[in-house]
Amino acid sequence: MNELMPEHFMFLSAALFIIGMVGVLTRRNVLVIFMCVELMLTAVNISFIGFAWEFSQLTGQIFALFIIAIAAAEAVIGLGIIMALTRQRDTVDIDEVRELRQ
Amino acid sequence: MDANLLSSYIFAVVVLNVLLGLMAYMTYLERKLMAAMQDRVGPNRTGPVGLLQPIADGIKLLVKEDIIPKHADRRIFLLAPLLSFVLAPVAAAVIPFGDSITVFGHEVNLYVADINVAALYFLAIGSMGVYGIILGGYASANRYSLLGGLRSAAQVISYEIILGLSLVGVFILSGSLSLVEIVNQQSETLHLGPLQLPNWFILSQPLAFVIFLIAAVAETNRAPFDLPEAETELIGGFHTEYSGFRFSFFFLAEYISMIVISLFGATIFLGGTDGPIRDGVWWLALKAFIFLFFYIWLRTTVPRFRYDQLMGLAWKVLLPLVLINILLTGFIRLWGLGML
Amino acid sequence: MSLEISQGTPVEISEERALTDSRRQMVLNMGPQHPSTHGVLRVILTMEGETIVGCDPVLGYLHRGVEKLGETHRYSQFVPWTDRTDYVAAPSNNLGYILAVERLCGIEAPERATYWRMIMGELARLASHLVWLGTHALDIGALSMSLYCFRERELILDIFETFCGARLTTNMMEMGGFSRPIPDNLPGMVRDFCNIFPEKQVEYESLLSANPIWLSRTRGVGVIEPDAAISMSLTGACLRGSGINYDVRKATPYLYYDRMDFEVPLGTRGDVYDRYLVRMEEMRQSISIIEQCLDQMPTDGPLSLTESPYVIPPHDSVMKTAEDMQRHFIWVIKGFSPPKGEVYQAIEHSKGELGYYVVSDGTPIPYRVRLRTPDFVNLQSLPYMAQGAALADVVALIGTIDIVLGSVDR
Amino acid sequence: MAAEVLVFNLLSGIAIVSAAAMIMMRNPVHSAIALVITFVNVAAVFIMLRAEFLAVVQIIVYTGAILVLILFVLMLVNPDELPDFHGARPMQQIFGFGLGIILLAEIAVAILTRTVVAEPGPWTEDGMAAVGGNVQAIGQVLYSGYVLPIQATALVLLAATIGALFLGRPDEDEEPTPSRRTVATISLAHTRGSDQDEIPALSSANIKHEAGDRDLIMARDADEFTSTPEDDQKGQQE
Repeated sequence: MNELMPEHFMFLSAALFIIGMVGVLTRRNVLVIFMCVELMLTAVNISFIGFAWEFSQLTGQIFALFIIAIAAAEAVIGLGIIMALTRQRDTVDIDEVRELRQ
Repeated sequence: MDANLLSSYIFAVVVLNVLLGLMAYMTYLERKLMAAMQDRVGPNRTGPVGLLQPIADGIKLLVKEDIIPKHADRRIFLLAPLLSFVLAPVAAAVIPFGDSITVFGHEVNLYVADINVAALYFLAIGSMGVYGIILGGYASANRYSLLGGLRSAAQVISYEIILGLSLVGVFILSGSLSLVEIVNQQSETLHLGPLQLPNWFILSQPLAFVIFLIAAVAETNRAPFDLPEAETELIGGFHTEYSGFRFSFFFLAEYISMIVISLFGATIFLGGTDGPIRDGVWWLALKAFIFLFFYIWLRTTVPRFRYDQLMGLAWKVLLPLVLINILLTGFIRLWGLGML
Repeated sequence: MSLEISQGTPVEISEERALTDSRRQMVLNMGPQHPSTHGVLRVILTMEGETIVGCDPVLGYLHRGVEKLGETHRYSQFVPWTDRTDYVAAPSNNLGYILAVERLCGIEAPERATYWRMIMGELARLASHLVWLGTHALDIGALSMSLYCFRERELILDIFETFCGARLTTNMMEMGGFSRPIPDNLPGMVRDFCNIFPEKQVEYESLLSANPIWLSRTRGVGVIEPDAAISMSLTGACLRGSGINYDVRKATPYLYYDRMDFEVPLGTRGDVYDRYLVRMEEMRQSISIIEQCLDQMPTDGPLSLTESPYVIPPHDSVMKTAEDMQRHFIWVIKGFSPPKGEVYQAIEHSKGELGYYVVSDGTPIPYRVRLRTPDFVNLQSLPYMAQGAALADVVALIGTIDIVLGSVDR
Repeated sequence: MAAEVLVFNLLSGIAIVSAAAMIMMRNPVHSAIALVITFVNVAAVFIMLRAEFLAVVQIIVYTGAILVLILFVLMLVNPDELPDFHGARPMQQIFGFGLGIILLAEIAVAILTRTVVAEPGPWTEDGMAAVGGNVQAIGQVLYSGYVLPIQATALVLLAATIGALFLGRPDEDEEPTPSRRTVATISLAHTRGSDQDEIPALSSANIKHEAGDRDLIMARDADEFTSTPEDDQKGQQE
């Protein structure tokens, strides 16, 4: 592999996505879970941009742009919910928040 | 390695060193100017008219004890000032200091990098700069520092938006994010009837310039927006617990970012190296000096905002204004250019 | 009329609510080493975000037992101690104490000395207000004001120095007048100051009154309702800023204030800005009082009582007559003994009503000396004003009360 | 090995290590810093993949805004008082890591055995340079073919802003501030009670106008503008 191949960024993307996923599954702090979700979104962006580069297209970059915009919206709402949660329940432990389940 | 890249590296080193030297004398300039405005003498004991004062201060800060609070988050406490200090001069890489000159038969560009997204790069580095402050405030294990960090986070995010949006009008008119391109466009002459004006964006975007000026002061945490430090309320805010050279890193980072944002503003709005006679880096220096003088003047004159007033100013006054400015500029760009 | 301050009123809080409140609140210890607490005041703030929900001033870090010292020193020996209570306006403190003791002894200083006492008292008021203005503005962030104010204060301190040799702790007043002559250039210095100062004051106001940031930081902040001001026994600008007309100089005139033509400014809203305006106007009135004193004052005449047993005899008669020499000896060695009795003498200090309560049991040492320092009393309005204010307002509020910790802690 | 690959491997190596550190760190603030390092490295990878604009946007949006917000929230929630979050339940941990490894293996197999085939588009390095650069190229594509999605994104952002405002509003059950602010006054110079309109008539000689639309009332006498409590009672009886 003497030059940059699609496999490179695909492995990077996969690795980051899976690390993010493992984080979501194993951590209990809702803020860390939140960060893991952001990491997963970024991992997807790497794929998009990588394929755009591979095939000299811009569609992938456009998609990544949309993803970043949506991630920003998600962050705003997510942090708003976390703030409301800590104000009401005084916890950021995901296991202690069972209200939606019951 | 090709010669172009090498000359870029060399120029980067030159810019960095000039910035560091300037920054040292920026503190001297500030103290002397403030002293003149406040009816006192200012530093005058170290060297002729106090000219060696910055060096003496530097030595003093370097040899002082480096105190780390017992309950501090040690790693972050050590990292934060470095982060601030390293990121501050990096933004200067995209500022064009003039056209290319010829040194030893090589053509050397007077900018470190002409990248396609230079203006956005500048904003990105600025938004990273807040980490030093917010982490320093967090790691000190001091409530005043924590409050300083919190205030800083809110303030920088708010004013970052204003700062970015105030530039959008310029981008619409210039059609480019590259600072080299923006400077080139401003060096043209604008014919307004009998008047021959330089095509500086301050003339076509006066509102954006004013808003940029305000946001730039807030972005660098200077009076009257110095709430993260606010020595009379938060006793220094995020750097309350720092001493010695770690404190000096924060201190220097603030001054470097002042100089860099002044250069940036002079480049975007005041035509950069463009001047009435003999274009060159001296014009840029003069314009940046006007910015810096304004900074110091402001500090000696006005009281400090309160936190809610600061946020209110950003979201209720500046944001609508800057959006209106973008809207108007868009209209003029679409339909109004023929009339001019 | 019912006066009610809900400071101590219990508020029903459910247990759950109290729990979450305590988790959301943060206790911030402001002082005693804090640049804006004007010395060593300590304020324990309970905050929710940047909003103050509780404010608890802690005093006593500068307590030196001045009142107790008064019970162990002879009457004239206590005068230097009064310098050290409110050290930014030392002549006013001297004046209050000396007036109290003079009233106890039933003596009155000659006319010329009384005029000079008024001039010094008003200069002390100006000196104190200048410190207040400089530090208050500095707390709010106007950096240059403090330097401008201290520039003018220097002139006043020069006058003090010419008059008595000391600048800060003046120990200026004496029983029965002044024993030292007035320097010839002193009236000229005071006149010069009165000519210079009004221009400078316009300069201050152009920096502050017209500044939108200053207005937004002071207007509507720290409102004291008139009733609350009365029920907290506030005096001085804190009271008059709320619109209550009480000035000791008008209400119970001492010295020759009944001969003076001056007005007492009253605020209309009772906020920080009103108190600022009141104090600025007081400075103008002080200048006018000083000028009137200089105009009305007899150019010569005795500066001190000579015959009274409570007054130290003049220097040349001590050297010439045996009686005066004996009197001088006793006065210095034993001190004078006022008749038995008690007296409360209040003067309008720059910060409010400064009262000295002196009890004499007929010995050369007072039985009891009590100081009613205005800023100690005014300080209790801090928790009232701080309720619901922002952290940044607290420094403005401490500034607006105009405290000097030497006087608060005594 | 080409320099490009070396740089790529270095960047992605740091990104992966710090991402792993992010989920391992006990202190959430440390996690956030690790994530910052990951994001900066990912932005550098973007630049290598000819996406300068997205690299900068990535830094501005992710590290400059989202992570600062997360840090802000982290600081508001005092970490000392919170229980230890790191240790998930053992079952959860085993399941999580197991699933991760299986998924990684699956993707690795997929990447190594399959080849993606597609038509190369026009936006090579030269193609982008022809229109002025990456920003201009993205602009052309975005505003010619994706107008509707942009509008939709804008709507989503607007909705998110409104939602955040709604979530962040102060509690409704906030206790009203004690009513100590509405007390009757006994000073004539002051407006009486909560009835702000009723200002007693003052002769203009007594009023001194001050900056900031304020008046000072100048009392010449100790008895002016002050009513004694007896006066007040008389007034009420009448």
